[in-house]
Amino acid sequence: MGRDCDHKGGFRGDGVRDPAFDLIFDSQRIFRSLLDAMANPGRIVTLPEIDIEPPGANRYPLLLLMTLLDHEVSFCVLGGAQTQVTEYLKTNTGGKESRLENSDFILVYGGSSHGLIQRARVGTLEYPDESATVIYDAGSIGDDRGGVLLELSGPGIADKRMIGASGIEENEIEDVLAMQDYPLGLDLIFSDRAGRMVCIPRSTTVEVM
Amino acid sequence: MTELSTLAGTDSGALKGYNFAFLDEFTKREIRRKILKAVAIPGYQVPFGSREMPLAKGWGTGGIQITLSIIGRSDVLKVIDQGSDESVNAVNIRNLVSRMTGVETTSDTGSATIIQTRHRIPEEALTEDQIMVFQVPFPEPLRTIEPSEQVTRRMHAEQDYSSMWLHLYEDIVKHGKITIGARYPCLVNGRHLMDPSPIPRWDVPRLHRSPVLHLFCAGREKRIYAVPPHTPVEPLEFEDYKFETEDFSGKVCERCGSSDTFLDEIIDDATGDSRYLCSDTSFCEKRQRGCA
Amino acid sequence: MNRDKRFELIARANSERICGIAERILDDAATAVEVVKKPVCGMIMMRFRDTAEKCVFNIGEVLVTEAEVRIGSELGYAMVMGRDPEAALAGAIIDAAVESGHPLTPEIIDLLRSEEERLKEELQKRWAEIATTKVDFEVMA
Amino acid sequence: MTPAPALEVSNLTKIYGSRCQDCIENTGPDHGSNVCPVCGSVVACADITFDVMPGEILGIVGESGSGKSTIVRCLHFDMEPTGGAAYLHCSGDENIFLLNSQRKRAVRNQHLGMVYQNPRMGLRLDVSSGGNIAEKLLAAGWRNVGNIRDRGRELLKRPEIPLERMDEAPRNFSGGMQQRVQIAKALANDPDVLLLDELTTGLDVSVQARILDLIKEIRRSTDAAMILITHDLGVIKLLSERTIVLKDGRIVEMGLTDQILEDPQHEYTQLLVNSVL
Amino acid sequence: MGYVLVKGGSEAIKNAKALVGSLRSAPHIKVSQIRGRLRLSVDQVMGEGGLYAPELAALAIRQSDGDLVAASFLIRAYRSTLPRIGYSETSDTREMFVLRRISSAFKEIPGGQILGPSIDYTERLLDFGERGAVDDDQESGTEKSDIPKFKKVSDLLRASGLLEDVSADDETSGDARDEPCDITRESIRFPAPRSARLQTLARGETGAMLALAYSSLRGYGSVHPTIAEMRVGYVSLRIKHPYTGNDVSVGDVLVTECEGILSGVGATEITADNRFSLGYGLVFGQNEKKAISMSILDGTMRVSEPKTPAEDQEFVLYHIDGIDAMGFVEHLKLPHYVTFQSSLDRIRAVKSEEVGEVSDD
Repeated sequence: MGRDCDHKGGFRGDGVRDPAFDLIFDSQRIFRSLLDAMANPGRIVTLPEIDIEPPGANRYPLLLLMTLLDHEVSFCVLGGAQTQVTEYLKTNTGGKESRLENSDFILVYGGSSHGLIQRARVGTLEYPDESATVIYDAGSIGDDRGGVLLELSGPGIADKRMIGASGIEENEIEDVLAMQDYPLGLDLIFSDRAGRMVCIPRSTTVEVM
Repeated sequence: MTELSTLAGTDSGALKGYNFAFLDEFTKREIRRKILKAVAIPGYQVPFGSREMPLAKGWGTGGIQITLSIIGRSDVLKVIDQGSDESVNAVNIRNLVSRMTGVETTSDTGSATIIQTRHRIPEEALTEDQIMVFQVPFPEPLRTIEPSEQVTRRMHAEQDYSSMWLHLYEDIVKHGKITIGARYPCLVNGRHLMDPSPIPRWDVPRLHRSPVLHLFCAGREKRIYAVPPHTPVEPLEFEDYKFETEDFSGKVCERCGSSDTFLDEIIDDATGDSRYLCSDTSFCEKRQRGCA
Repeated sequence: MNRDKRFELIARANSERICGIAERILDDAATAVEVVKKPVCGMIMMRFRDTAEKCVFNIGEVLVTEAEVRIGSELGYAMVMGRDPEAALAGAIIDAAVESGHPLTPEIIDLLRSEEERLKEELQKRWAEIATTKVDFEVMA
Repeated sequence: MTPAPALEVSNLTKIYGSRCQDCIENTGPDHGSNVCPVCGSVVACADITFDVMPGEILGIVGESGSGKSTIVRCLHFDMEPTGGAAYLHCSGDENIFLLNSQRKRAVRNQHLGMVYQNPRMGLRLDVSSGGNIAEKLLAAGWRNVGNIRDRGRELLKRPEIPLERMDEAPRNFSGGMQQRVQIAKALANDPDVLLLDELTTGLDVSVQARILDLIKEIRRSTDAAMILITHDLGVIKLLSERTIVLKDGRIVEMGLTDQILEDPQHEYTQLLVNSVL
Repeated sequence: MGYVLVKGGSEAIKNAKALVGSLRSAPHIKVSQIRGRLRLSVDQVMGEGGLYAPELAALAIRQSDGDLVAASFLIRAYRSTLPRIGYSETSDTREMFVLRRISSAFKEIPGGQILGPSIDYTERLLDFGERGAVDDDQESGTEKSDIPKFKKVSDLLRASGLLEDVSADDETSGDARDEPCDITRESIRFPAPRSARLQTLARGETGAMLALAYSSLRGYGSVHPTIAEMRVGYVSLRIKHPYTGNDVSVGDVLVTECEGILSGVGATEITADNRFSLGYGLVFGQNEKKAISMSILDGTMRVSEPKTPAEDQEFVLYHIDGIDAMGFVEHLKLPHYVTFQSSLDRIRAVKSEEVGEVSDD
């Protein structure tokens, strides 16, 4: 993970941020939703309503990234309005755009990376945390029409949980599952158009139904 | 007062003011990202860039960084040390968080959303809406048998815990028992060996498949780790030499009369005899009032 | 005097003198000063290159205060070492004033020039003292 | 149908240093050196290919610096080879050199046993003898102290370690006795492959004899494939069916031990055999 | 009555703090007096606190009643509340305004040996005379003269081929990564990159570093450097101007630099190509013993197979931070009733059983 050393814009303040997003309190609320979802894989958590105005994109995955990114981490966007979304995130977070294989966060539109996800970082046995977190722009969570139906078990789940997500392709899930080699692997977040979100960390055992 | 000083904000105390929850927003972000990774890999110690806090290292600088990074205005905070809300360390930390955030504090376990603790888990059953934050002096369970960080990191990477098992075996050979007091090593999610922080053995089984999210942080050693809800946490034990909790059989709390809680042993000034009182003071008071 | 030189002199100048002249600009009803960035006390991580292996490393941070203002369409910026919000703000005001052609400009330039002279003399005097501790081995032998 | 080899090694190579493309070509017995004249790298061993059958003892003989220890150290994952592959019959058809470190450790714990020349390498001298054996068993998942101690006694009895000294640390033992504890430890998990690196070097002749008898006994009673590294042709003659002769990091001769000793083909082997006889 | 004491914590804390005040038996000292008369204490606190701010360091020394580690800790904690505005341009000690500069390797060095402000060469007798603030007996150097820049002894040695030659882009030297580590932002990893080692040493505790460096000199190690050059002086803090994009100077920072020629026997002997190598020390303020100790520890930690404490990177870097060490040692004063109870339980359990051979049936 590199750091910001060429202070573009000199020693002055940050760029112009989306005014709807409160750096302190919105970040905190969204983080807590995310923590709840990550600690309870498969639990559907609803994000707070914050009226940011990203260019032509579902705002919820971007809210997550605005909470997680800063100049110390890197990200990349696959599919969708790639260029505008990337610019929006750079201005609003200071996060660095980087190649997929170096990215800490990956945002995937269209429910599939078409195999590209296999190049994402899964960490090392010494440092398994140095792996990517992948956010999928999902159609609707709790609904598996045209999407996937998954059975989850493992830490954070008392017994088993079923979760459906439309707009996510089964091939994509198969690709990700092929990469999971605990403790190495990817941590997934599905974020839908209605502000619902579900997390599937690598510790979760997933069965595609 | 000059116009310059007004504009500079020197008279308004702007420079003296602290950010909500003390830490700057970038620090919180880093810690939050590390917390999420810790949750995704239960029991694995995530390195982070610990900051200096206005508390001496060793006095809960790790726990407080977690608490300040996750806390929001609607949270209700409880802080305990040795089970007590009124211990000097607990008072100090509670005051600091309260001054820096204005959040409500409580000694009632049931109404807290975040519980920061040193050395104990409250006796009262916790619920899935609560988060436990542990102050950790030594995050590395293998440190007692191996001083080098490079080596212990490799041992975790390879799940090479035979030297810890050997340590227990030798203990049994020498003493007829496993003699580890607090900091009892546990295997989390069947993969990573974890130091549950210096909670007594009494509290170790209560981590196993608990409905609560447990976050652990060592400030001086710069490590964050987690036990999500419903996660297997198994103390190392043999089929024929089982893990044992502290034995309080035949002892009861002098105040509330309970015989199923962890007890503090107190030497009586006058007689020199041992007396016993609940370590969890808030729970003890509830029992006395007949509420628990 | 270019902007870089001006920045450096403002940073090192006697802060009372800088503040004095900045107050006069603020008092001037014809000049509107807009604070773009309130004085912020912060740190700059200082970097050196070691001479053994030429490795760049962070030695530690230096406490500084910076501020930014606007006069008309011109921005002004200043940074001073230490915790001195008034000096930083005053410096930014002076910087913007010169840039926007404020009537006090000649006076500001004069002030900075005289500060430059003073600083130089102080340094030379200091060096003259230090030079007396130079060891002349030839003489000693 | 002949049984499958317990271990197959192909083209095992280990080079120390910066390496250049001519390293292998410019070293070896024909050049009388394992140091590359171009880049100064040391070719500890190159193109080592062999297999071992279950229950067989394969000897590897050569002078010091010929690369023989490098081979077993690579097989035991004590060092990383520069190239080549090794397949363990019991652990599937994956090249064990390419496994991640977690899997390598599992293979080592379950399928391999190693006896080093110096007991300090293979034993924890301050942990009891029983504990040393327990460590191997614990690594393989044993979780019953009673069973572990039973197994420990059984293993220590074989090399005639007095059982009353089971809970004593090997630091107090003689060199020969330490070596016998090390052998007991290496056998703890019934390894499929047992690696023996100069296990009698530096011991008194009488002590040596006892240890060699022990190895013979192990061959009779187990099905482990053994690789015996030594510079001593006498040991080879006594124990191994087949032998590899190594010089400057290369195999110069490989065959049945009797044949090699009676009718050495390679010049170097002839020298070796004649100097002993 | 431990129980009651714990309940009464808040009140006792207040009184304990008040009592400290009552032990301060002399009138209040001004921060400017501390800054002006205890300048070496101020320098030490800035170095160990990791923040160059003389005014705040002086304030911290006063607040901590002269406990320098406690003062450094106040500085570190304050530091956590400040935003990081950015990184400076890379400074070079060749540009230093020199106050003091000596070499123990050569009698004559180009530019000369300059003793500067130092009591190194005077007798250590307690002075009961309550001398005045400034000694005025010095010739007042009114003559103006141009301020020289001094060539580095190490550059001269390097030019004559006596020193390891490392180029900045050589991957085997220094950091392979272009961006130096920042240990205040990420936790250190081992083997630690050079930039992380130097940063940790630069903010290390003077006494701890002194002890470890001494251990290596004395016999637990073999590094015995010769000081090629030690200089004390001011170096500009330079940043990129936000509008012009040029390097500009904000002010001057006092530092002490030490370059030690590592010519001991053993691990840090003459390099393969028959040259010397350098151990490097650079610290905030005038703190010569720390700069020298740093150069020694920089040398000792290069050993690939450490045999002594000073050669072991983990040992050195994990144990020289004064604030970490103080915090952890002092935390022993906190209650440990629960953990101690847990240990008591075990020892009683062991005692109550017949200790002997494990039951083997």
